[in-house]
Amino acid sequence: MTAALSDMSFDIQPGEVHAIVGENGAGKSTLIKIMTGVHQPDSGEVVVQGQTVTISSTEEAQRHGIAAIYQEPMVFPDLDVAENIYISHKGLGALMNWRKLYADAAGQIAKLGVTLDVRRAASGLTLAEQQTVEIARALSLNVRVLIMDEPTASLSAHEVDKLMAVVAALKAQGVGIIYISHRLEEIFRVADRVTVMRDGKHISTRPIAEVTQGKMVADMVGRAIDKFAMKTAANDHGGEILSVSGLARDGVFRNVNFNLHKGEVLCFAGLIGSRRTDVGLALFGVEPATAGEIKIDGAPRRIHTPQQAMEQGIAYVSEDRRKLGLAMTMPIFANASLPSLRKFLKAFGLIDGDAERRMAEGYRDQLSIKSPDVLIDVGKLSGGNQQKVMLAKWLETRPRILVFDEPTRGIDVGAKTEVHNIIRKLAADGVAVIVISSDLPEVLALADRVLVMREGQQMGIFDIAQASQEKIMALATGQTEAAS
Amino acid sequence: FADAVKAAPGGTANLVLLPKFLGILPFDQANRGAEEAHKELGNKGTLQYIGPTPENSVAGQIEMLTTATTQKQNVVMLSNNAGDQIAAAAEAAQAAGTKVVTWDSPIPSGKGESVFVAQVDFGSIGVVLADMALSEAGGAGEIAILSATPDAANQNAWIEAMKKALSTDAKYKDLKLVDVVYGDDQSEKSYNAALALVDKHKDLKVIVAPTTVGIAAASKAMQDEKLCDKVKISGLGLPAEMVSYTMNGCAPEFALWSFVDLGYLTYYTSYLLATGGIKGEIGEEFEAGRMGKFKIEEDPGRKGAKRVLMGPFTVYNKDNVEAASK
Amino acid sequence: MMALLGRIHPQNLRVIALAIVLALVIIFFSTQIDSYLSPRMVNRIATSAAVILPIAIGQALVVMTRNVDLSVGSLVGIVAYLVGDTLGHTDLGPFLTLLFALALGAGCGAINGLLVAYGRVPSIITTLGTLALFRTFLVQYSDARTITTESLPKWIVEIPQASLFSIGDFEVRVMVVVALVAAVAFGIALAKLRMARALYAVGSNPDAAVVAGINSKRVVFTAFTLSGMLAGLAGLIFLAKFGNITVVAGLGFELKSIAAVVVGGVNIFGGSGTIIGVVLGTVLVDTIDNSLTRWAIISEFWRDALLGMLIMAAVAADTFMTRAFNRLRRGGEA
Amino acid sequence: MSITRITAFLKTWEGLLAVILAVILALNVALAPEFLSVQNQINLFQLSIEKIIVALVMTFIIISAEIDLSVASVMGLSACLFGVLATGGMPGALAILLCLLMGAAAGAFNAFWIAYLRIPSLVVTLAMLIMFRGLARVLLEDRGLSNFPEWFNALGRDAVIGPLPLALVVFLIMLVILWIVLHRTGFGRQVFVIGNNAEVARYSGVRVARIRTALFIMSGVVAAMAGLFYAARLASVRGDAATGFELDIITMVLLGGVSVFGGRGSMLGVLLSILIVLNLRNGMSLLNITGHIQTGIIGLLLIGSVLVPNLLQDFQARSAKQARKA
Ligand SMILES: Nc1ncnc2c1ncn2[C@@H]1O[C@H](COP(=O)(O)OP(=O)(O)OP(=O)(O)O)[C@@H](O)[C@H]1O
Ligand SMILES: Nc1ncnc2c1ncn2[C@@H]1O[C@H](COP(=O)(O)OP(=O)(O)OP(=O)(O)O)[C@@H](O)[C@H]1O
Ligand SMILES: [Mg+2]
Ligand SMILES: [Mg+2]
Repeated sequence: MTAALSDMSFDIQPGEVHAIVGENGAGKSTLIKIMTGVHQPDSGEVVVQGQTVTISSTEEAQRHGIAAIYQEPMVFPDLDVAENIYISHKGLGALMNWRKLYADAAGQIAKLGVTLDVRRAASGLTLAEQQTVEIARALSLNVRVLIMDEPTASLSAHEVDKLMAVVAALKAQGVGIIYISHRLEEIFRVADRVTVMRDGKHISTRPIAEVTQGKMVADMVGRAIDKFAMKTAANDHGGEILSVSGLARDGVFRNVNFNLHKGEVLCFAGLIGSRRTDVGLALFGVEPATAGEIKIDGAPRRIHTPQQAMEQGIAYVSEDRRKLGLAMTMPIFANASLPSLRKFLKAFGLIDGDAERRMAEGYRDQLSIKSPDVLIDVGKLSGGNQQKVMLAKWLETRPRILVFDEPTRGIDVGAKTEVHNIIRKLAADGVAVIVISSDLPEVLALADRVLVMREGQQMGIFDIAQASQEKIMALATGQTEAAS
Repeated sequence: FADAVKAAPGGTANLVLLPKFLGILPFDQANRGAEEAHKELGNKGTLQYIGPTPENSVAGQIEMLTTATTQKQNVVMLSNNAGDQIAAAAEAAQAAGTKVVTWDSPIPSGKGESVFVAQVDFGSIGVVLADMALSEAGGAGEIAILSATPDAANQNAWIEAMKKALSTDAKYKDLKLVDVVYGDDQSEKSYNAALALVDKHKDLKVIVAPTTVGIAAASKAMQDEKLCDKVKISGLGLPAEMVSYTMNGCAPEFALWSFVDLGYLTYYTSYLLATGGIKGEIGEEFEAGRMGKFKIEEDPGRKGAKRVLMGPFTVYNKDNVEAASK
Repeated sequence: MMALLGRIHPQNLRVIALAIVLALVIIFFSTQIDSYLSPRMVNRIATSAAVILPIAIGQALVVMTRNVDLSVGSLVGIVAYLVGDTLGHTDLGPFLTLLFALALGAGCGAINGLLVAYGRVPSIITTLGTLALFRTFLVQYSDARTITTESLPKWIVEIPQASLFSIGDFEVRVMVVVALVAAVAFGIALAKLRMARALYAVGSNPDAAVVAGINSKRVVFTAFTLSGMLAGLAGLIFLAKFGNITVVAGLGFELKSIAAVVVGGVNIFGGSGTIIGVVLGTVLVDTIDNSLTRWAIISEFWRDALLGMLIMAAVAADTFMTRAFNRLRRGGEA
Repeated sequence: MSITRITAFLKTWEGLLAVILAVILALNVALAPEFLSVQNQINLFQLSIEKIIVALVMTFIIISAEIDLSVASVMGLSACLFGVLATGGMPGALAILLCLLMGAAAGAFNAFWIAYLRIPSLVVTLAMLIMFRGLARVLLEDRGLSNFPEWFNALGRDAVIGPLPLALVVFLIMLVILWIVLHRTGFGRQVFVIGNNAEVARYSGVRVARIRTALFIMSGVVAAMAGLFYAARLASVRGDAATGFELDIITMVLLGGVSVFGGRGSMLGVLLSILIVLNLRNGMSLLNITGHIQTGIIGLLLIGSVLVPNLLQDFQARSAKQARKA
């Protein structure tokens, strides 16, 4: 067994934002988990204000003023938002003061510029909303060191702006912040110093002024990578494959209209909670639409279950890999073959294990999933590598229409380029692709056309040639009225 | 009884005493009786007291009888809780040379059973239960039965006998049996069942509980709900458990036999069978130590089955219960 | 209606649904059984529910943490027997006896808690094991002796008849009050104590509880200890109520308490549930049971079949009602 | 197998079970002379045959993160139904068919609430445990039935292949088939995924409700079949047939390393656990260790087999850390 993390040292000053970057599986999250007492280090020490401390539990970390926002949101589905925010607080008295709790929680949420009912049970929250709750929880703790592990992975530009403001405010208060992100432009916005990690080791620590994006990436991957290109004109594409008219689900979204051609990439842009995911779920039959029509190859289709969607050649890559995407305690190969299991069956429903394994190994090499073999449980992979397994699983179904919901959430720059290349290649091969993304550069890099949603409503749909970051944001935030 | 067989001490017989389950007093008393006889006879073989847990009684008894057969034990003394479900195992035991002597509760069909050592005559216990009900009801009124489980073979036989007595003898004509319910030999269920009987039958005068758990629970229920003036309890009970209810009038009369004696007699019967003193045939007579002479006869309740009748039993009331409870 | 529903916490929607189901059951049986709506019937159900209620509350605490306690039946047996045995030699008086029973139960519960929380043995395995082990200990210890009413001090035997006060025919029994006090105490504690929220948190998402700095082990340990303590209370009530205690005392209470808890709307996968729900669940199951035994037109042999059907119907009814309420509520929100 | 692979195996759950089994077998051979006899080996399985047949299916159910508490009641109901039909004059084959259909219907009824209405299986099957047992009671009331057709009783008693009785043959066949189905087929894979995360399965196009339904119907049918084996083996039934078997069955499956939270487990583990429980019980019975001591020892084994490795692991981790510090 190789160590996930070895010989890693770095420090954090009060009022400093120290960014940590590295490829998927570089050991960033592991480092965080050690610092906050979730895992125990085999060797090494943590020094807080000159004192060596042992941190054997999160509780202890909190006592030393260290709190973290983890990469995978950790909320309590049965508790409401306010309780989720204040669950870790100590010394609030033995009795609950519900009124004060709700008021304080509402205050914390407001600071982040989000509207969220603090009395709502967390079970109904979207991933982005859960992330918001996590951030509010950590911020409310009055910590000296705040660790943020990809806090913006599922946020859109608007919420990211708010978060940056909060980070700036904390910095001013003298809080030291460790900031992990794969979105390099954010690093340049907030960080004072940057530490690069690779394969669980410390590579470099430099003041932000001394690094360039190229240098950083080179340190991360050990080679240079092109910045991803902006798309300026739509691809040529084939005939119409999907046409959606008047699609709606009661109380969730309404009147969604678009069509999609072979080889075309259509991006859904919008703020969190704009119900893009729900449109995806309707297309995939998980939460069927209640009105409107879906036509495939010109013929109306009833899509009420995922099986029906899959029969039509539709695949949906979920945004929530933990809850909806992967069986965490099953090996890579079993996850990869799941939707297309039928392909690997021999007589009597027996699984052809060799073929299955070969397929999984193929994807491991093609998508460079960091794992010695495909027998490892996906739960043991780093977040980004899990994302790749999820891609593999749906690519194997050879879909005609592929819906990606936040396909690069938590993926490092190198891998992001790879995923984008895969998407482009799929399109070039004639697959019709829908990408739901909160990452505007990504939208601009991939889309042939962009569909913008706001609060369950389609605000507009237009060609990439007419798109710009400003125009999309204006529609998404409602500063411009619906165009169509 | 002139030619009654006397047991020859010092023989070798491996015996197993298998009660319905372990952990409660009556069966332990039976074991004491068996041990007494074991010592008395100077048996060079062994006496094992084994049994299942209450939750696993049926399957456990079958398993233990089968295991005893494997061990080539000479006799298994069984207080059967499995009804005819144990018959196949008992027949297999007999075929392999392990005799099965039942006591307390027989195998209903008599299959696989060498002989049943009956604590009392099942017919006459029905009469005694009816008599006690008659006197407690003051000659007339509604009575109900609170039994153990619907499957308890001995209870069912007694209830049957009681019903027969009620319908045949004219002196019971004013007694009306209105209900038979089950408390599954659990305090809680019996307690609730007794109260339900009282609520359901407004004119109920007596609850007859032919089970030691049931009678105690029912008495306590009447006492707790201050119903002792209205409804009396009778049936089969242990003096130690019933003394306060008898003294305060909630359960003026109940009956029971000695489990120590039952164990003692069962041991003698089994020892004689194992050592060849008797063959287990109808008409054979034998002497069972301090308890005197007994005879194997046809069981009147079960066609083709044989029994040794112990008898008699004691009816307990204010006069004798205190002494017996010590 | 919708506005009203909107303000009610989802957990309480479940309680309302349950109350409606209970009311329906009562209305139905009142048309079937003479003088059903009487103080006597209330007393009957209350005194019979008083034994199981403390166990059900303890079970609920454990289930909320995503565990289960199958050993409660054996615990009731141990406490009833050992307390009875002790009282046979030395009369401790009511207060000390209560303390003794609670401590004994809590001690046994703590063994479960240690094994589950610190030994990392899944609760179902632990308590399946201790279900057998506690009973084994009792059988070995008791040596087949029975605790008899005779050997007990008078005050304890008379507890079941004791009323705190009575309004006409309607007596408020001490035993019922004790069980209700436990319910109210735990109900308030769960709603008001900050510590209690950790119970829900641990059951709701054990992984998140770890990173949120909750000492999950201590929480689970505490839940089992409290469950043991409440089983101890039930053991004392059991002793007082039945007087004659054999080693089979409390057999089968584990499934009964789980039935009361799940009918009472406690999520079997942890994280949610209320004590008032548990009280209603216990009362509902007991009402159905006690009503069936008094229903003249059904035979003794149909009772269990109907009991199973009615429990299923009750669970289904209140599940659907809760779901419908929740839909209305969300509809109202949008 | 190389040494490293053997040590790797010994570190797994199945490895631990294999060691425990080896120890028990060695003790049995050393201490109980009758242990190795063919008849004892057959009895060992035969006495629990219904439980171990149902345990095979319960493995699937628990791996899919559900539970079926109603199996023992379905067994009982099936046995009673057969009794009523067969003694009522229906041809045996038809009666058997009807019992199996009843099992399928019972499973489908469970599945309806569980798979389609999403009421937790623990709740549903707990209610059904009570209801199906009640229906058995309705059928037989306080009667016991025997006098089944002789060929039927023979099925439960006589050897069909070598010394093996039918039920044991069926068990072995089912073991092989279900082993393959669980670990080698698409169906088995889907069962694991559902147990791991049913939502992931649904989002991957697995027909979750259908598979759950299939599992519960399978459980119902196999439980009904086991009930028939029970009736045949004992040549008799009563309303309490197979009561309480569910906990024994679940114990075997859990000891086999199947996770109560679903998604994890193996047929090898369950088979080893079955062998452990049966041999342990048999060995103790042969040594006359019965009743609560027996269940207590199994309880200890259950806890200890998880606890001891955990403690060792903690100890290792701690001493490794100290070693590094020093
Ligand atoms: N639970 C686990 N068990 C074993 N190995 C693990 C576990 N979690 C992570 N690892 C391994 O530790 C290494 C570091 O993972 P970590 O999650 O820290 O990466 P990361 O830098 O946060 O990556 P990402 O950017 O994808 O989140 C990876 O090789 C991963 O496979
Ligand atoms: N108010 C809500 N109550 C319950 N569930 C919700 C609510 N809002 C969203 N969800 C659920 O969360 C998931 C994602 O929702 P949605 O489509 O609103 O997000 P989105 O537009 O994709 O934005 P993002 O994914 O960035 O948050 C869906 O399954 C949806 O049903
Ligand atoms: Mg990470
Ligand atoms: Mg989304």
